[in-house]
Amino acid sequence: MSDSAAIVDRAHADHKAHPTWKQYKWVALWLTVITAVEVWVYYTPFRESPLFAPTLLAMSAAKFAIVVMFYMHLKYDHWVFRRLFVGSLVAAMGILMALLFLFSKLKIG
Amino acid sequence: MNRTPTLRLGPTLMLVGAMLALAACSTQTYPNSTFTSHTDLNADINAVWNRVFVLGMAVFVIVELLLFYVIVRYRGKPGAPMPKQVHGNHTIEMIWTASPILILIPIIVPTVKTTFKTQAPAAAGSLQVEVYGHQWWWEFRYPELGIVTANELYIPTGKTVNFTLQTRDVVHSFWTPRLAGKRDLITNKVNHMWYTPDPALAEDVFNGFCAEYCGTSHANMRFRVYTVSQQDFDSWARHQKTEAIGSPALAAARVAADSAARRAPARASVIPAAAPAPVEDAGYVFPAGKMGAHTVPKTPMPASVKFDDALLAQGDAARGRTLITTPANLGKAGCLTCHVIKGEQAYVNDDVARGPNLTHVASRHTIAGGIYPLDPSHLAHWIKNAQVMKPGTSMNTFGLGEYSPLLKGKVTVGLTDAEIADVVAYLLTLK
Amino acid sequence: MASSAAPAPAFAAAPAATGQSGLWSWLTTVDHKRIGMLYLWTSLAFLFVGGTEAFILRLQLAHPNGQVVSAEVYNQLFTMHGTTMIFLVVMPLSAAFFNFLIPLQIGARDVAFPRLNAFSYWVYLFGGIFITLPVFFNVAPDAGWFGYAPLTTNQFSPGIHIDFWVLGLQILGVSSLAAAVNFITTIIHMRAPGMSMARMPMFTWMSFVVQFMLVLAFPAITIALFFLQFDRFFGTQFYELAAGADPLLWQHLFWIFGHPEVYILVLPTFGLVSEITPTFSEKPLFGYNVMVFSGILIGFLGFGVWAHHMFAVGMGATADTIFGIGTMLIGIPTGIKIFNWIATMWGGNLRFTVAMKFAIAFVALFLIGGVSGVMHASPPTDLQQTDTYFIVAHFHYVLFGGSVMGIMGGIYHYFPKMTGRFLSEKLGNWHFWMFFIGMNLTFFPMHFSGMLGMPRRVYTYDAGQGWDTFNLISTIGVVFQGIGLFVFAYNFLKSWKGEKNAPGDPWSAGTLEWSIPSPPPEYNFAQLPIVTSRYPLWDIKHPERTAELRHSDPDTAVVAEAHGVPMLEQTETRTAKALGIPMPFPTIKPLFAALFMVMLFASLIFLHTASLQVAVVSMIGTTLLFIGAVYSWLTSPLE
Amino acid sequence: MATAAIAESSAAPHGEHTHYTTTGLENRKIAMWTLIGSECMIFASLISTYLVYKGRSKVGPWPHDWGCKTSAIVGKTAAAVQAAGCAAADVMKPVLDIPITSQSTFVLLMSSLAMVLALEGVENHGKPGYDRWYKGSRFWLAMTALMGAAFLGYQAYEFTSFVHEGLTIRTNLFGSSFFTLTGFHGTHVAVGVLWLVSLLAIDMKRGLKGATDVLLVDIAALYWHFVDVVWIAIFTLIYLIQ
Repeated sequence: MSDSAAIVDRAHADHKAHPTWKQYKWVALWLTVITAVEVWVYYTPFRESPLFAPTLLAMSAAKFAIVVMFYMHLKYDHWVFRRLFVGSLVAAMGILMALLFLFSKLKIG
Repeated sequence: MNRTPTLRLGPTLMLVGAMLALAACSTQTYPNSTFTSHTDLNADINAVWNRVFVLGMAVFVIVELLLFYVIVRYRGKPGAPMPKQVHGNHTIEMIWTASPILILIPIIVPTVKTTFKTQAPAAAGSLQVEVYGHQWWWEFRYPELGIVTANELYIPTGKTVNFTLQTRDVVHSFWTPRLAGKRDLITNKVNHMWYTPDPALAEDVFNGFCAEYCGTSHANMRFRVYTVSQQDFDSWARHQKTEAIGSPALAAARVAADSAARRAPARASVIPAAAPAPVEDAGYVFPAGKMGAHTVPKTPMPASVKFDDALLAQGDAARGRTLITTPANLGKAGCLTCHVIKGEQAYVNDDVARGPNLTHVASRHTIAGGIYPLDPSHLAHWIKNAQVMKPGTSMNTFGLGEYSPLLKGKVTVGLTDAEIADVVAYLLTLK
Repeated sequence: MASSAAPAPAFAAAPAATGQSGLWSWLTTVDHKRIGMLYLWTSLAFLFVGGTEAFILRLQLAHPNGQVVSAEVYNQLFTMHGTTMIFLVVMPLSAAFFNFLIPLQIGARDVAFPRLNAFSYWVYLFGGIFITLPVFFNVAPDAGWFGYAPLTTNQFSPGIHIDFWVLGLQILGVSSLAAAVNFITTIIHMRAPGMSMARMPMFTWMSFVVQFMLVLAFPAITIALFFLQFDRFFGTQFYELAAGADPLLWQHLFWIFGHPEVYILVLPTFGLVSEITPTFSEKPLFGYNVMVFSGILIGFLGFGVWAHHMFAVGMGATADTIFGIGTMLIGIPTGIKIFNWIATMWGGNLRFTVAMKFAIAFVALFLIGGVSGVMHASPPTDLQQTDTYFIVAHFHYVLFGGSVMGIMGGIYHYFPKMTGRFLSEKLGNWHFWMFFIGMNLTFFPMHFSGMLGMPRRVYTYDAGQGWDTFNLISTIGVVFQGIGLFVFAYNFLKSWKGEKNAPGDPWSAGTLEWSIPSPPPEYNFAQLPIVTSRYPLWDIKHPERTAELRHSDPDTAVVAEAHGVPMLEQTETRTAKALGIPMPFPTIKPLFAALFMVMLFASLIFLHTASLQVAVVSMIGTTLLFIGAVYSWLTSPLE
Repeated sequence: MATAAIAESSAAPHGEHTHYTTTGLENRKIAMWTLIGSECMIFASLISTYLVYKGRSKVGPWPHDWGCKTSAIVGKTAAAVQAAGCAAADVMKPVLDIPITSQSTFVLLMSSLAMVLALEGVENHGKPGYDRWYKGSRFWLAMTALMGAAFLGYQAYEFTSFVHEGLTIRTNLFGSSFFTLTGFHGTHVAVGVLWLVSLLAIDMKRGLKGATDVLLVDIAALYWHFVDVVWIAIFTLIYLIQ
């Protein structure tokens, strides 16, 4: 059947340009550097610091976000995908935090 | 399809009638009612309940009436013009979005207060009681008093009791409807609950239940709570602490004496002697005459377990004791491999015992997780084939030639009926 | 077995809605309407299984110290009653409507993945048979529908009872998850021109929310079951008492699934009732936006309140309070919905068809469940209510008074659309009143027996506890329900073969599914409709009814320009082939893939009944078969 | 489910555009993202379990601490354990091997780079500059699969050495939750490798090109990257943070 080219075109217009080769390589470099820092920190006295875990979590979250945004194109792709993923991720993190709190692995305040 | 029968009132009236019936209820008719204030905890719970109930009923009545009004008022008439097409009304929608909050706040405030109040640590100086759940019976310990007992709990009125709740196997829930809400016994976890029984409760008895499904005989995991005066409690506790029998030598003498005066009515059954801790009398026991009808078990005995009660008259306690304490007999009468009788040879301690501590079993009113009364006949049936008397129980079938569901076959090494009568006679001396 | 055998003859006998007939056409169908019908038949068959289980339970409890069944049998029956009603009856009844209605309501020709859809159904059917069969051999699961660890471990549940439960739920989870992914894609992606989110019918909206709940809630139980499966078959320690395991882990993971599950069961019914009440009030749904929003809010809050099932486990006052308040807040969106349904009827011209009666009864009864729900949202009062018959009363008001009554309304409402035939209103009235009286007789007294101290899940209780009368009334109520069920079955079977006299729009409704013939042709819409408002059919037939709504928006304009045709009431009944509409080929492959997958799961049981070798050989064999079936499915053309 | 969703896909060249769609997106891509959302919950449940059970095992070996085979002694160093009364022969070392796992983490991260380059190769098939072997999809698909296989090799090595040190899935709560979590992830990697190999096979046979094939690789890529980000979380939460 004759299809609504207009709508399809509009949808495609929502796609921004994909990242390029160059960007992909920069992303890979960043991932490597962050991982290296993570492992390095593990072998320093900083490991005993109360800030160790938060720092590592922040680095891990950064890597997570970079891969999702650039390699999975979420930054560039249709909003439907963004919503599907971010919504689920928020729910999953919420459940994880709640469980840690309920089992006293995480204290409020 | 355009018929317009009116909705009938019948069911609604019926429900109202049922509610009125409940309003007229008494503890006599409803002996496990949760609507009581016998303890501070239940009084607190009921204060919240009353608030929730009144508001809930208000919502219920108003909305159902509204619905009913709409049904009657706007029932269709053939040929009626098309109703006004209303798609919504922001003001009205805002009102009924906001109004539930007004109903919830008066519920939330007492809820939060009571939740924190009732879960605060118990006051110092409370009576400590440890509750252990087992499939399917209850173990009660008084660590400060050195008492281990089962299925029947004594607590003094007017004194705060602090329960420490644990389980030896699966999840159970400790519930005495008339005294308090429930608290689960969670594997590898220690829970707490405390309350203070009203002083007016002296010499009363309450039914308790396991409220968390825990396997085959979940329904058969019951218990009794006796609320007694402090004085009676002390008397009871003093006796429960003792070995029922004293030293083995003394015990033999005592059992012999007991056998002679078998099944005499309750009396000073312990022979005064130079036991490590001399005992003057049997101590206080909740009087059988005061057991309300609802607390005396009426579970019918399975027809397949047959025992001639006449044999019980010939039971000999001394023989019974010899039977179960002779190591060579452990195969056919291995009571002590699962039960502790303080003063007798121990094969297990209370921490690993699979059955209740029997030191003062004869001072109890029920057996088998509170589903049968403690009397010679029930005891004999129970020993003969507990597997049939209580589905799934870990207590073996001991009657020779009986079919044991556990073994999936007949018992070939077991007790004859006469021997069972002897064991019963012995157990009944354990006041 | 009744459940699987019952539908077959009827399939063969009934002239199929899409012009094909014969058993083979049903086994190979990928048509969403026929799959919906398969779901309907199968879940109604399971309803009889679950109902029979309930009847035996009530016979046992009619009198104190009942002797009808043994403790072991009773425990199997109550476990299977819950499991059956939740996973094999109410969820698939909803799925029947998802399948049948969603594409019709959004103006699509099929779901996004027609063959995956068939796969979901067959997995459900085989999984349902797998978990139900043991009932007949006295080896059914017996640890309750939420199987609290460590009762379910090998230590406390030796034998294969629990194996069936663990594996059966995993299988059914696969079915639900596959279906949910399918419907999410369908709803996001396959709406007709002009069918914006803000114009979707309420049933589709509520279904949309439900699919997300399925996708996010099922993983928790999948993992919890996975641990149990490993414990039972491979000796891991997740729930082992001796290893220091914390059984609250199971409870939390289970209820992270279990509470959203309650809304998964009831939200589709909210949708159905929101379709029925406007139609028979001759008014549009009151407060559409708020209804959508409150549905989403219920779904969202539904994920944050699971621990209210666990107030007695000793989580501490802070957690109790948080979950208690959260639970009460769910009352707000639920209350909004109830008020909006009443407002929809307000000022209307109510036609009391059987469907409408069920819908009204739904509102009245669900309210009772809602009010008692708030009563145990408060942790202190819940300590007296949890695990008693009060809770049993509560959730039956929600799930029977709510879900089942609403779904029954849906069946009466949509039967003409599904089959082209009407269900008898006369028999329907009998059905309705038997259900209404019966369910109140059964479940209302349970409020009392619970508050008067009766714990749930007991196979027996002693005389003189003050519960005798209430229990007897409850049992009598079941007799009424049973009569109602048989009247319904008779009505259903008779009407299935009755006179084909239903027009496309028998009730003067406003949504798309009524704009096509009854039953719809295989391609649904000969011409894709262009949607101009929430009630496209009224736009055509009664423009005055939708005058208030916004009709123009960029979407409509663009689409109208591209297509140049308005939405029409369609009467086309020629075949897809004649019209040149590409339709997916029928295929047996999803059925085989489902069968082999279920057999793969079932092979694990050999670990407990046969030997390791047998299990491994069987698993490898079924895995190869499964891969073969999927490969063959993958490489065959869709249409 | 992943398989079933793709199932619809390989029916391939029947031209999606004969069907009307609301968004102009691809069914299979929406399904994949939905599935990834579901997987988030799966791994959240698994990781929660690991963290909840952390430190609750009754016997060793432990993830980060030294232990003793004959008693419940735990210590930060071997010396501490011995000082607490454990015979030297019974000392158990911490099982987690950070250097090895850092390497496997790096390999998996780089496989994601290879994956995007493979997708880029398919998208630009036949365009100038993309005809060279090191810019084509075959090379990068092969690299991705190879790195995935290498990761699995590392994991096999890790599991074997744990078993040698006395930690199996049945030993303690740590063993159960660790092996299940990482094993579950490893299974995802294995499925991914098989998927990539089958794409590679198609590529070798007829060449991956055109919109349909881009989609095919795109979906596989989404899955692969997701498996990668899950490992990013696991590496930090399980291996690095104590």
